[in-house]
Amino acid sequence: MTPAQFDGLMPIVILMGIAVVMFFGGHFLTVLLSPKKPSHLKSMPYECGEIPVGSAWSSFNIRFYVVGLIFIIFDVESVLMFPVAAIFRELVDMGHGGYALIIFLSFISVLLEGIGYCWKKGDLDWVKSYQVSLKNNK
Amino acid sequence: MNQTIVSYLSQYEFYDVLLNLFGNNQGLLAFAIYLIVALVVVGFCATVGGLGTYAERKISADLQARMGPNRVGPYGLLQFLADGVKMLTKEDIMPYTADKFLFYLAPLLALVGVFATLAVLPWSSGFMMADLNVGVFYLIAISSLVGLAVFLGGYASNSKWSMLGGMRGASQIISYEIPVTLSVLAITLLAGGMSFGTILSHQEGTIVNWFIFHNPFAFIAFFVYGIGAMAETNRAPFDLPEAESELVSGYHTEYTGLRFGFFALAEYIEVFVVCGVGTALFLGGGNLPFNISIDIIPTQFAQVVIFVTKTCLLYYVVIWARWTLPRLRVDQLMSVCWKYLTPIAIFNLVGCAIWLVMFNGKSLADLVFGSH
Amino acid sequence: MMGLASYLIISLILFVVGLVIILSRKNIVAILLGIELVLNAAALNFVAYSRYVTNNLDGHVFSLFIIAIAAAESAIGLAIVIRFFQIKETIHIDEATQLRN
Amino acid sequence: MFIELLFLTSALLTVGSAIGAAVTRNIMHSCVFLLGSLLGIAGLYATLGADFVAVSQIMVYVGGVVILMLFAVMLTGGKDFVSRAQNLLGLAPAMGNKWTYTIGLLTALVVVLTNVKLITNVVKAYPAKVIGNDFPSTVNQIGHLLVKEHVLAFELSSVLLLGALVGAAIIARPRRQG
Repeated sequence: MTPAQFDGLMPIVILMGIAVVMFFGGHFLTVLLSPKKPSHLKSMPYECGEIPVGSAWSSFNIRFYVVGLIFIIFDVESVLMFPVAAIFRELVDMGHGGYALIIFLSFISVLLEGIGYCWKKGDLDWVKSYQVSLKNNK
Repeated sequence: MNQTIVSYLSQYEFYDVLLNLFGNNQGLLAFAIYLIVALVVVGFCATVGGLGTYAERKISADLQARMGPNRVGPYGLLQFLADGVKMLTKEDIMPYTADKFLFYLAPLLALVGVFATLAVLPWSSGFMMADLNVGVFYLIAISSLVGLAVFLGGYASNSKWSMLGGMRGASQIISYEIPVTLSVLAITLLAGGMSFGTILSHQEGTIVNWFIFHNPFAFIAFFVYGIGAMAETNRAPFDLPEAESELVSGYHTEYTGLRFGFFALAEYIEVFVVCGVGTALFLGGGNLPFNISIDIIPTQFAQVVIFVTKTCLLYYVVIWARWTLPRLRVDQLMSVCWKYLTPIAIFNLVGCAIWLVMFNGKSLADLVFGSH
Repeated sequence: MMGLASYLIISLILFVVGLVIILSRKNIVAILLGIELVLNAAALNFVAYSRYVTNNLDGHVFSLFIIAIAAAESAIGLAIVIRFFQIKETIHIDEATQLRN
Repeated sequence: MFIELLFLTSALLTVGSAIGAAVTRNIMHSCVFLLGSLLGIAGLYATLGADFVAVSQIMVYVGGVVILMLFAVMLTGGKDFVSRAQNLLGLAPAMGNKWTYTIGLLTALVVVLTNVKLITNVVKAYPAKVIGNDFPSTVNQIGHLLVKEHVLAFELSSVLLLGALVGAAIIARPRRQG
């Protein structure tokens, strides 16, 4: 990047600095202004009044992971597609529109097939994924 | 081509006066201007975030035919300042079983994630702070930090409610990021570039050149973006992670005092940023629907005013949707995203690509009116 | 100070720290974490060389593909870890000794 | 001048949180430290002028991989993730006895010596040019490269992602306790 363009990064760093300064300044103010009367009862996690039993960090159902998995695959897909999409119009004006379209559609259709597979196998639905997958995996 | 505020101001003569004031060190002057503009933008967005809470209560009040807050200040306008002071003076409680380091870090991540997006928001063609040529893509990437902050906030406070809320909130935010990214991809196709400068410059002229009317697929992409953006900021019918009735306000149950204030501030500013991106991408932020030459007030300030009014209109729609639509269950939430929004978003993307190739880049209006 | 050597030194440190994490941790997820660090060190080298030595952008394309493959790899690795936990109730690396469960 | 500052902070952030990820015993903290070092590496990419790679690094790693790891830690028994292995002078969790460490030190010495020799050649060959060849905008050039020279890799990566998606979906599908 030309030196002038490096200055494009300056606002980002400044804004992040402002966020950090605001965060610690706010905490400094709360330490000054707010009352401090720690009591064991007050610092118990909220359980609608009962005494909390066991730790909350018990393991969870699997479907949270499947959502994250599908997200990351589509995330990487959109990362790879952004440069091609950015120059798509330029290619169309240069006359290679058909060529670019073939590349673009083949890239998307391969992944569309992936989501179709997950849909049919019942990975996308949230609750019934267990029963459906039992039926499919008989 | 990249028109940032520094390069915009450098056309004026007071810039050179400033330059030799700073011992003509170009970088230092740019730093000073950026610092001032950043403080102005952050102050403006914080007040808009605060007014958002006020507007929300006022609008929900008159939707339910009751009076919103009107005690503090004229018509209750200073209500958000009162909330701010209240946040400051509340005791800062941390559950003893919590994970201290992450409990402390989560609001900071949310704040940094949201403030970093302000750098790229296109207030007007001249007043953009950083016209990166990866503009829109950078905005989506940085706002995924908030999803992480939601998860860490939920995990760190070690209570079952906030843990569940954190997991659900993070999975909702990351799964609704896909339709938003795909519809933004459709717009980058049309604009032929990712920087807000090119996107805005392609939408000059009358209302017909806006991307929302460019072709039917872009029209649908606007609504997909709207729904995805509402879900990504945990608003409206998708606010299950912090649903009062079910998860006792989800991931920030255990946060009290100013930490909760930071989470709420980050959320409201993110709604404003998302509405601003919606206007910039689809509704030609800063460009008037009809091209009359306004030379009474300098065009830059007029564009900023137009951009802010359009964003507030979208903000009003978001608040309006909150108090009219029922809340979605978790499985409905996920199936809406994966079974309806993502396929439609991919259909729009493919449609835009085919439309561009078939009519080599001409919008619906050009075909109908046959101009350029 | 921002020459090619400083980037090489940073990626060397990242590589060594990633290796230490892989070797010294018992939790499989931590080992995957070490693998991420090693992959990032390699991607950083590509971009550094494309900046200071060659002047085309092949280094950038390479590191893009490294990021893509690392994401796919960590997705699969974490799926295996979760299956392993469902079978063996623990994700301690020393339990992973048999090829069949 | 601003660039040196950005380079210093992101380098410190990268190396510091990478070492933090190695040292902390709580797996969640080491995931968050990994997040810090990935953000630092994105900053390093920015100072190298690779703006698109920096943003895609943030998008894929920070928005995807780290969240996936946190989910995986939660799904695999969030209970026992403070690793109780005996640790090396209270710092990194240890593995093996003193012999492994002596051999490890020897190999580390050999590796570092060869690397230093390599780097000295590189330093002499390419002195630290302040701003060498700068690319106006990397996104369009990356796009052209992806469409022209690296088309095959572009298409194959979609097949690879499909394989990863289907494979991980099959593995992670809830089945009867097999």
